[in-house]
Amino acid sequence: MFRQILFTQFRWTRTLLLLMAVFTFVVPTLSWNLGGNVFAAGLAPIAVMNGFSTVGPMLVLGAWTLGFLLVALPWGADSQSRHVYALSLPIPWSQYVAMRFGAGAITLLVPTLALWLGSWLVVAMIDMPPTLRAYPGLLALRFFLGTLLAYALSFLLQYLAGRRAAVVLLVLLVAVFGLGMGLSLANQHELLVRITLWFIDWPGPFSVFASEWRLIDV
Amino acid sequence: MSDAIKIRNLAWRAGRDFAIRDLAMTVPTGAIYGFLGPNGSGKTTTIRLMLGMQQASDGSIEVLGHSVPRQAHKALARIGYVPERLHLYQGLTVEESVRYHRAFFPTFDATEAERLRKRFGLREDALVAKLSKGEAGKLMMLLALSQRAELLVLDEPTDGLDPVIRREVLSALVEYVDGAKATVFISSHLVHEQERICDWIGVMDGGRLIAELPMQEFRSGIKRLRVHKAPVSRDATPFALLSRETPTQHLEEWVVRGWQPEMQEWFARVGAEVRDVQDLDLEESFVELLRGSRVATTTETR
Amino acid sequence: MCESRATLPRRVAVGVLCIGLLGGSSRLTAQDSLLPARASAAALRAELDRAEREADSLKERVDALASEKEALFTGRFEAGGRTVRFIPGDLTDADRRIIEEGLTRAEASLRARYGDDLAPFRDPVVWSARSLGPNNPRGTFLSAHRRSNAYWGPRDFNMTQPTVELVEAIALDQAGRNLVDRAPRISEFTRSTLVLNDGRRRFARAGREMALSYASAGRECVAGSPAACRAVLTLPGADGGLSLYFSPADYRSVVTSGELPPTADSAQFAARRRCLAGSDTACVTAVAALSRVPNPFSGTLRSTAVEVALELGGRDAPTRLVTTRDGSALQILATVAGVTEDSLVRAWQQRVRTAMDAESPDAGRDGVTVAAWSLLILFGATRRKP
Amino acid sequence: MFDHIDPRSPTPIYAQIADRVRLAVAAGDLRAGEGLPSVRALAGQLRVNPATVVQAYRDLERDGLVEMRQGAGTFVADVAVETRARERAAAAQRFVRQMLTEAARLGLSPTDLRLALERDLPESK
Repeated sequence: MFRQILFTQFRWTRTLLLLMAVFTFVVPTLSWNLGGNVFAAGLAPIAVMNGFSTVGPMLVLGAWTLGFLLVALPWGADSQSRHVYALSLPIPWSQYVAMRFGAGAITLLVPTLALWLGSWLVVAMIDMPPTLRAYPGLLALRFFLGTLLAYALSFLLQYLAGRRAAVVLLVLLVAVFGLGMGLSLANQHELLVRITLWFIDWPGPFSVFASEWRLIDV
Repeated sequence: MSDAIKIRNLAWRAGRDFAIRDLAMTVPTGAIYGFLGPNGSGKTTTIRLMLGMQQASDGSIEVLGHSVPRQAHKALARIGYVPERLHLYQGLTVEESVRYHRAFFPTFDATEAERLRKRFGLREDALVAKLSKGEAGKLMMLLALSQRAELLVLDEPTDGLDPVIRREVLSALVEYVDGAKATVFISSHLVHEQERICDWIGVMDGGRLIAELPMQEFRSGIKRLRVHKAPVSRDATPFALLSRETPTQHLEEWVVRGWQPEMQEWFARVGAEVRDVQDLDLEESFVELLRGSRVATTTETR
Repeated sequence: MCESRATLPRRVAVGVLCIGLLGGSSRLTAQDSLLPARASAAALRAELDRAEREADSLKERVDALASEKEALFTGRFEAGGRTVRFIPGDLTDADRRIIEEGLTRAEASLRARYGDDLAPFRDPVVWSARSLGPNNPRGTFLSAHRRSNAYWGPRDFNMTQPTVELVEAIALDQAGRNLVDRAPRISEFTRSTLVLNDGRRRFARAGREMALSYASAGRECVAGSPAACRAVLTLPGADGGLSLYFSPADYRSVVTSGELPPTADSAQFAARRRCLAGSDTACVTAVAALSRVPNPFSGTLRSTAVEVALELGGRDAPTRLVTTRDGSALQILATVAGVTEDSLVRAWQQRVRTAMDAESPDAGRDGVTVAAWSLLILFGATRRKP
Repeated sequence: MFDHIDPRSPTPIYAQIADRVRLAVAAGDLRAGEGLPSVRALAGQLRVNPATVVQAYRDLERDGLVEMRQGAGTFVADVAVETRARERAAAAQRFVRQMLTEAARLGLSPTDLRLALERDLPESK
């Protein structure tokens, strides 16, 4: 049963997954290119690290895009028949939703693995000083967790509110979040800032995004 | 358990214009139940409520002994459902659709599915999105029949299909019913479709079940009478008068329900004479029944 | 009066006054010993009276100024033995309790490390708190402090007791800043930065800075060379630290980050180009032509050494930090710590490396958090049928 | 044989099926021992409720025209010549009655009918 759910999930999102996998594979390489100093100092860890601070946010953006589309595509397939098929299956609705959720979460592994491979490749090309360590696995895990969270959130919005409301709510959330970030950077004391802080401070839901996504660390 | 479906006091409302009120329905096990009603009378909604896909505001529904919607998934495991519009995933092929469906229904019979697929002439690798309307209908029927379900719920299964495909689909259905001794609940606004197969008839109009009776009774009980010197009053008739028209000056045409030959005497008592008693076919009966119910409703509300 | 604890303006005023009075009386003693004539004694008395009157009026003026300035601070109270002011603040009792607790903790933390010696450097603690109004009826702190003090992000902050930590952190920061401001050599060494709070993270950051540095001294220091660490903790001389921090292998990076003088000739530009293109010999020429080599290490990095020195030095360390004026920064710090320069460098190196090991990133907590949130969200998503 | 089953006719479908069989037996088209189509096959072919076919077969069995053998199917019984003749007469009678009812509705008198019949019957030519 779950295998079939997984199969359909994969069928509906395979193009997206492929594109995302290419993206996440390329990102670590980009970090090495964008790092500057490449020609001067060879492939120095500092170059990768600097580059990563530029491309790191791309990973977060990718996580959100992937998370949202990974819900929207299967939801679209199901809502084509106004969920008649899903509702006529002989399993409780909660079980169906949980299986759909689980299937989506599993497909997240595809871009995660690509990121891991890409990171690993870049790390293998770096001349690492003995005092520093590379964390390709940990970075991939962070990406997975971040994407999972973005996925879970758009999943909630979509399944609770339907398609149009989900888009509206997501935009609203991002707006509030972005505004809060902007205000907090501008040192304004406002309620929005506090809300934003609640979201990104542990154990707030977005704390995984607030921690540092680094390929190289002490 | 002698009733496959038992609905009591069902109530449901959508907006201001449409509501189902106080609906009671009984579908005996083993029956082929024709669920008639014009478009928009609430047939599909009733079916969705019956399968737990929507939540009634009041009343009780029991399907195959399971209370719906609480145990709807248990009932659904034993129900083959064909909705009025294609509900399958467009991006899958016929074969993938069968495999997907099979994974959920414990009693699914893969060999039967393969047999029906060949019989219906469906290609394994055809995309569902590319199927013609008739092929899509056949595929849905194939899935429902291969489930080996105890109850088939078919919502307008042949609506919009060409006669050849309709024949194929209905034949397969009839053969299945004889083999599996299943109960069939089949909704349609195409009356003569139901006429051949059904042994029970429920008629729905404006969110209400206006009649529910065995087919035989339905057909023999509704007659058109030509009445000479018809009485003005229509009170205290031993039958239900559905409509009354005056095509010529001396003759009136009455459509009555629950007619028995002995009732001629009533006319004699009031000084009238029944010149002719005509049988009506199902479609005419159905039309007269709707007309009668609508007249009754408007007089009620007046 | 001169020992009384008071708030900043008052302390400044009182301090000025005390110095003035003490100076006056010492002059008096000197003149007494000369046994002057009566007339000159009367003149002296008159002069003294006048000085006293001047001092009184000065005192009044200073007091007036102080109270005028204090009137600007609407919130003010004693906490942890110290006066805390708010600009301009409406404080609830709940806040006061939190602040008191925070200050008590900060106090305890300082006292444990430096005894009472840091006391003169703690004040003033001035807070900018907001009048909170109906949107914030509990009157809790808004987060301005956290941002302005770079307490941003969950890895920095334990949110279980945010306000207490906030108070603690800021009280300690302020003490560090006050302290280093009074020692010019050290201030130059750390570029005025000294944070006495949340040590481990900054030591780890210092380690990361060195490990990723293009200066070989930094890389070798974290890799274990005490000599390299000593170089890192030394402010460079006239050559911008070229011989101190860098090995010839680093020259290409130095050329990239350094600037050629406006007067550079075409040969120097050509050397630079060839260096960047990969010629090592050209790099030596290009480096020699540079007008300025930026210091590859930050003041924040070096400030961690001050912390180590203060900790090693114990009770009198803050006083020694302010009073020792001679020698290089490293020599001053060794004096503060009461150990040799080499042991100080070694101790610092040890601290950095320990912190680096402890600070390796860990996604365990994130994993648990995300899993918990996802499950909660999933539960919510199953609540409604479409 | 079962070509013109008309679900819209006032005559119930089972009666129509039974009539067809009766007529075929009476005419000798179905001989003793010959099998009738299975209930399932016939229901599928006509797209009627299997119960309807069963009822038709039951009626025929009651009249002694067929035998239903458990598990094997339904077979034409060994019918005496008189029975066949009687069936034919009965079928003719039913047909005429139906015609008369229709005629009455159209306002045709028995005389009109007789004239029309004589004109079309081959012997009268």
